[in-house]
Amino acid sequence: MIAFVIYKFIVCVIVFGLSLAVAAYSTWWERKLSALLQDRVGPNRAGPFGLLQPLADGGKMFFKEEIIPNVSNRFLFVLGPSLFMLTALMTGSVIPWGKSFTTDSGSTYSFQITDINIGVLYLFGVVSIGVYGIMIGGWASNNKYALLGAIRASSQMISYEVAMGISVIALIITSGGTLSLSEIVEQQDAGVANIVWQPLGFLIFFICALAETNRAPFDLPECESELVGGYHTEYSSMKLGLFLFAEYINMFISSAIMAAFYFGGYNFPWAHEFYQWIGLHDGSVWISIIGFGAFFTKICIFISVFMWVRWTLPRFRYDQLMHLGWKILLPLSLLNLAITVVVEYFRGNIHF
Amino acid sequence: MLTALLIGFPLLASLLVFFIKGNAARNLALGFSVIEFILSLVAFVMYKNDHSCCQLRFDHAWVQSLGIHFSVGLDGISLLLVLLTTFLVPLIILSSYKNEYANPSSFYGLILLMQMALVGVFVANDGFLFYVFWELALIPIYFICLLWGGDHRASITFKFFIYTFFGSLFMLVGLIYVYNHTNADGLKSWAFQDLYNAGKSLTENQQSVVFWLIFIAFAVKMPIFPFHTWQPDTYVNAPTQGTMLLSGIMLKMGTFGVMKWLLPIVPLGLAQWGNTVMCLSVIGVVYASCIAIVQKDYKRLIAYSSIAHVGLISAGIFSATQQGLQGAVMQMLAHGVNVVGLFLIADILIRHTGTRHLDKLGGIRGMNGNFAVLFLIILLGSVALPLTNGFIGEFLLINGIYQYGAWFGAFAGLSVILGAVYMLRSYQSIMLGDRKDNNVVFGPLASTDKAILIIICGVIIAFGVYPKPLNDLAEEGVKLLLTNIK
Amino acid sequence: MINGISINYYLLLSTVLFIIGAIGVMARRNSIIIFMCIELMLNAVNLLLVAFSTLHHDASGQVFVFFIMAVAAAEVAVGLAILSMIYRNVKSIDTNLLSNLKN
Amino acid sequence: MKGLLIISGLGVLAMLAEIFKFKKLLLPIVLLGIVVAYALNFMEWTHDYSISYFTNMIAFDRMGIAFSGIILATAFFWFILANDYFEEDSNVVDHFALVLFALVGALMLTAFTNMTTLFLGIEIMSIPLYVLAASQKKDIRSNEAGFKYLIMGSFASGFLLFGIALIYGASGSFDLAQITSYITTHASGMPMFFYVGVIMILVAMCFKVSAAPFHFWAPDVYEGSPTLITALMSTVVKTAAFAAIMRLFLVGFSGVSEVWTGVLAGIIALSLIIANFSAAMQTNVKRMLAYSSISHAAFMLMVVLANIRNNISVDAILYYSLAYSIGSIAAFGVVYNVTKNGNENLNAFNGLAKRNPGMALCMTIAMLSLAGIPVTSGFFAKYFVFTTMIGTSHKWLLILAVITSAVGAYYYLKVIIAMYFKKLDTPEPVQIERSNMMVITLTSVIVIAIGIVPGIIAEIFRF
Amino acid sequence: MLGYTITQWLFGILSFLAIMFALMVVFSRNPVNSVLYLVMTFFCIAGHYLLLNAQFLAVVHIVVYAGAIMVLFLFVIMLMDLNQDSEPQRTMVTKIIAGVAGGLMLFVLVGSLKGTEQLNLSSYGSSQIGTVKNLGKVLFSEFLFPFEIASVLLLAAMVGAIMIGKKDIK
Amino acid sequence: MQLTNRSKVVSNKVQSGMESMYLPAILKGMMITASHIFKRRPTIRYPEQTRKLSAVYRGLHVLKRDEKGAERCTACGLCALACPAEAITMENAERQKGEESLYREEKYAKVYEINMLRCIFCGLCEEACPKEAIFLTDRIVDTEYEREDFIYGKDKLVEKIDKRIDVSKRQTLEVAEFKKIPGIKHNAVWEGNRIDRKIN
Repeated sequence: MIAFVIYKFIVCVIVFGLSLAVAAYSTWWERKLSALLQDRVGPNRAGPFGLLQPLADGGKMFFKEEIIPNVSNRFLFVLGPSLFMLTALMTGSVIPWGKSFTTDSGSTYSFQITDINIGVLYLFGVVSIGVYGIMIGGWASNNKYALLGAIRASSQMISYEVAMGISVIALIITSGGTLSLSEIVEQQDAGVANIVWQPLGFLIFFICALAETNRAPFDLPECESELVGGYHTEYSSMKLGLFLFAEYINMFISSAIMAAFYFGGYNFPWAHEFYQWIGLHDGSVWISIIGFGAFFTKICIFISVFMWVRWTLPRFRYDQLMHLGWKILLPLSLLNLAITVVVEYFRGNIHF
Repeated sequence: MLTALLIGFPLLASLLVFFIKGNAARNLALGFSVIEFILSLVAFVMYKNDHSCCQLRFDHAWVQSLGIHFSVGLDGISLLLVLLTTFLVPLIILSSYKNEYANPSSFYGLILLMQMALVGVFVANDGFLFYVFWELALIPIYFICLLWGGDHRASITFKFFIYTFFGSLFMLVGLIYVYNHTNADGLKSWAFQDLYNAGKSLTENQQSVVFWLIFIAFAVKMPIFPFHTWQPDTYVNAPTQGTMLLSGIMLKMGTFGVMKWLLPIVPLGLAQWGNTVMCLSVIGVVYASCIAIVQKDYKRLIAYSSIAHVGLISAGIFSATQQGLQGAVMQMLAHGVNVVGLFLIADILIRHTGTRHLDKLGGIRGMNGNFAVLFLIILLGSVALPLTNGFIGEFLLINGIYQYGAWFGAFAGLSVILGAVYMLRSYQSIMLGDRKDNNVVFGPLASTDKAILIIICGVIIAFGVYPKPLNDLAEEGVKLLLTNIK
Repeated sequence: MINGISINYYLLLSTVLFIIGAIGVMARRNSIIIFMCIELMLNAVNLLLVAFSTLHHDASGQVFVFFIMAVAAAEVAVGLAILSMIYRNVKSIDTNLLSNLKN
Repeated sequence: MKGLLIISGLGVLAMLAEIFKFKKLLLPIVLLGIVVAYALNFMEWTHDYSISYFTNMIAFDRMGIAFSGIILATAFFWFILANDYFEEDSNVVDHFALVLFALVGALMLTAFTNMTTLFLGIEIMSIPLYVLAASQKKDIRSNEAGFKYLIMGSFASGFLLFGIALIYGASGSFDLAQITSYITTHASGMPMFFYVGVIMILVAMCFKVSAAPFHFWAPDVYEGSPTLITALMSTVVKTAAFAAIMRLFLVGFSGVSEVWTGVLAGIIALSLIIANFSAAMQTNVKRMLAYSSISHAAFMLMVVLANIRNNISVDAILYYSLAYSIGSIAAFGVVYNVTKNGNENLNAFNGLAKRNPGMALCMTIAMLSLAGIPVTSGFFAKYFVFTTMIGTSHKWLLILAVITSAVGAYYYLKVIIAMYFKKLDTPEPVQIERSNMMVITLTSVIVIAIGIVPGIIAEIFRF
Repeated sequence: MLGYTITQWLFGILSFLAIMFALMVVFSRNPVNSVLYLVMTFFCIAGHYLLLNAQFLAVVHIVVYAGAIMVLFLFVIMLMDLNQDSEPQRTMVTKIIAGVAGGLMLFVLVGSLKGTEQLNLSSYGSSQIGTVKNLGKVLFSEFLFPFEIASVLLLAAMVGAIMIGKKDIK
Repeated sequence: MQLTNRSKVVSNKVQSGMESMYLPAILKGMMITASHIFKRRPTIRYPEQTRKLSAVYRGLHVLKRDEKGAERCTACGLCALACPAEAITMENAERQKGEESLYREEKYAKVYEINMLRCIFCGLCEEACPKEAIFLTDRIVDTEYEREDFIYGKDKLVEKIDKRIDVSKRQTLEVAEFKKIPGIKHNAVWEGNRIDRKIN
């Protein structure tokens, strides 16, 4: 029992630490990748290849002067970024990071903070609360740009949640009707990854994920040409840092979810053959770690794709954004759902 | 079938009249009403005065499941009242020939509709049907008063309507209450016999409640003393024909209702409350007479006299004696005829002189002797001089009331004296004395007016001298009624 | 999980919440807050239904809650649309200003 | 049931009209659809007493079908009446769809057998009406009416739900039949909160039919809403709500009548007094009709109060609904056309008899019917109610009803007086569409016709 | 702890918080604060759902109420810029009446609970009713008709909201 | 009227199904950006690497001394006049006895300041100078923290006596010859809006 608690505690710490670290290094990679895509060099002064840049940025954030607008609601002003960060971190808790392993004493540990049977819903729940951080922050700033940014952010997030949810329903049907993330990943172990059955669903999910994380080309909430800094115009110092950080954490988590949902999570092609080849038996902790490595690689690829998209595509106009969300993605996702039902019926996975 | 025809014919006639334009309407209406009178005479002839109820019956189920029937028939009393109605309506229509009414087709149509409803009230043998006709009678008169009435017609007609409607809703409740206790072969029934039986089966307390529920409607309609306040104003403000209808016939609806739909249903209620009602009636008689004495407006005077008369009639009815009831019936007929005459006179006065104010009138006898004679006959009829039609009724009434209670009789007798006082005083003031400035010329009467007055005077004298046919009918009807009450 | 708690406590709790909501509806002027108080009332009902559902070991109570949620969402959508329309017209949503209809 | 499905289908179809450009055809299609729904509804009449659908969620028994019939008939007339109303509005399609959806809810209320369907029915009926009440976007009064209606409606829903929850808590089921059997089997040992639940449902339903003291929203809403929507509210909605109350209290909670009759009697008494006396003081016609509808609600509630479930009582409420609905349609049809210029005061009717004698006559008939004067159908409606009530222990209510009816006659007659006796300086005839005139005439004729032969309703809806 | 089980502690704390926040919703001057308190209340209620073994409902509750409905509220408040506490207060009388009415209702309702026998909730046998699978089964068998007809409700609400929300082109 | 032939006619043609899906276009765009990863970076990592400057690079100014070490500038003000950015100010003074070795002629610039924030390094001052006193060099203006520090006085502009700056590359023969032409104000031959440099 105690061991279990300690283990869970450690996993928690690792996941949160990982989230933060990945977020931090995402900023570095963002800059590096954007430089690469634009024939530049990118950060290269702090440490080799500029690897210490995130630390420097963080330090700078901490030591910047903290400015809280006079007429704003102080409490809410502080609450906004904290909430945003909190919800961003909370999403990580249901993601299965690796195969569960068995110790010699026979007890099984999973590479996951908690495996609740309605993990998908949990994700949606937490994501839907995430809006509050932005809205409260934007509103409490008492700045019209911030307010407009916040309103844009929230309406955008709410709009795209719909299509996202429906595409996930299709996914759930494909993966045998479970809402548990670990089971969704597990059932891709034996067969093929869900992307094969859900290409359209993935596309929709991906686009929605971009919108949900306020990433380009859907970064209207913070589009500097119109709204100065968007919802965090009035923020400075570490509170601004929290917003930026949380955004990268969101990106990390949504990449992880995409990898888990559509690309088999910690599974990879011919994994079993590979494990046999190097002589690992089921339940070994190394399998978990290798799986985690595979998973992490996928995540990194997705993060890179996120960035790649950002530095390629121009920003949408607001009406185009809504048009895309409601008039294209929503019908498409419904279509996808319908197709999925038909396909799964013929595959024999669902019965009426 | 004939009885149903008596109802149906005026209805059809009125519908027809509604769509006739101009003065043809009134001629047509007159013609129809005369035909209706002839029809009723036919009924009178066909009626066998043999103490059997409900001759010339017509019965057809209306709402089967609720025991509502379209059931009509005649007994002595209703036949008399039907005759009165059909007799008066042509006269009333004729009396309007001198008045130009806007939209005449509606006016005469409504009068005929009114006739239909009144006949319906008198011949209905089904409680529900009775109530429907009772309410239905209200609508045409409401419109007649409202559309062609005097200056304050809107508010006064309103008062009239609300009063009577109010009362009749109570009656409905009372009747439904009794109806709920009926049992005709396991079903509920609205037939009056069933209602009588059901009413008698109620306990005394229940009967008193029902008594008051139903009585209020009739009391308002008649009107009896505390419920009378709508009446003088309405009489004064209604057009003359409306007033004639109201006083000549509608008033009888109330008294008739008491006879046919109250007394037989709740004999115990009568026993308990009869005294009270008698008191009220007698108070009404004296009170109205006293007020009539001081009236300056002739029409208003007649209105109060009408209250006094009806008080007497109701006292007679509630005495529940053969004489009292028979007198009431006779007096109803006489009063109906007389009061129409009186109102016509009021109308003639205003047409010729422009006023009804007693102080401003005088010396008309000198200008138009015929008129004075006719007026006098009618007036004497209404003060119940022997050999006029009023006498027999009033005599029987006072007799009946005296049988019920000597004091009541005494006060009722007082009414005769008081009646003579105000009537003669009005005659004196109008016909005798000096001429007043404003009525320099009182030309000859219009032929129609003259005709009506002559007819009325004829009737007054004829039935004063030879009341037997009517009296026989009334006697048999009342006997029948008394068997139901006991 | 819930062993040992009487249903009466849940009854009490949701009643209190319900009444707080009702008082809010009656006592506040701001339309939005009135609206929120109605939501609070509905949630009190939801809580009660779930408690009873657990008591009876019957899922239909929980299913009913779904319908309440759907209806609440629909009502809010319509209500806020009306509110924003009112706001467009009068630039205020105090129920006070909404007294063009005489009482 | 088929009727319900057809009406839902029509609602969806209406929404497609904009896209596929058959707006002009929409009204005929809807009318036809209603007729078909009507017919199909009555096809089920031949079946046994109750056919239930979807595991006892909804059952169109004869009572349900009869009430649906009234609702559909009223809706039919309403749609014809609304012809030009739809034409002048830019959101025609949405209006059609919303009204049809409201009808779906109303039909559900006539036939629910489960608390879920009751609740959903009420909401499906109400939500479109909230919108419709507020549909005059530029008119702040309309907006306000919509919002008030919404707030009060949701507030009432809260009570309804709390009641349902409590009853569920006691009986463990949402099914009406099971609740009824629970009442009979647990006659003595029911927890107290079950009764509270019943009372709360009663209160909520009284909110919905706007019985005093839960009526305060009604005049405002009726006044502010577009006239035709008010007509819809006071006919279809009322009828449906009464069908629901009837089923709930005469079928479901009949066994605990000792709990709710007292409360109901109080509500009725208050409604009668407040409604009639307030109505008498109104100068706005729509407001007056609102109060009048409250008093009619009280009358219909009396039948429920009598708590006698037999042919007579069902007939009574059925007949009352029909008479009231048809009469109201006639009245509102006239009011709608007369108040088109924006003047909703009583003086808008001045001299109508001169200007439009036909319309004045119809209005007269409608008013007489609402006042309950023979031989209009309103009279028989009242008569049936009295008959039902007289056998109960609440006779005092009857007396009150009689007194207040007389007051009622007063304000209905005010309209008639205005039409016939008040002068108008510029007597210009009110423009009225042929179709509107047709509806008004037809409904007036029906009012008279079913007044002359009231038995026909009982004969048609023989139970 | 003090003779209470953890469940009882949780229940107590959650209840206390729920009522506290609910009161704050009513008494808070600023609508935005009200919204946030209401969200907190919803979280407490969701906590109760978890206690009652209705996990699925708890999450749906959060998604629907906190995630959608309340965001909508916040949205509208922000759009209308109701930052100022400009709300005119109701008269004291109205407030008192509201309070008294509410108190009476509370009194009656609580009074009605008095006679009720103490029924203890137990998770035995109820742990599976709140699962998605079970709820889905019930929803799509017994409650199929309401489920289907709820689509009409949502459709109507959608049409209505759009009709009201959109600007007239005229 | 067509001014240039660079104008393009914008078409409003309806997109084909494939085009309206945008996906191929998006992928194409992404491929373009991705291809840039493998392109050579043009970045010069100053200060480790520096760019090669051309001989005529116009950098920081220098006030030259003559062969004997005396300042050439006589504060005639032509440079300030020529300066389009009005970056140059000066104050003259008369040479005192005993200062012959410091200043070449009787008048000299007591104060000579160039505001480097204003200067656009056009080199007109250099061209204007009749005394061969001011030249632009290939040195770069240092960064400073304060604005005042960018106003370079004589202390920074005049070349150090022991650290002479070679401006021979700028003093091309051509220029020198040009300036020696008598009778021509070498800096002010304006024709229209262009300086005619080609005398020969």
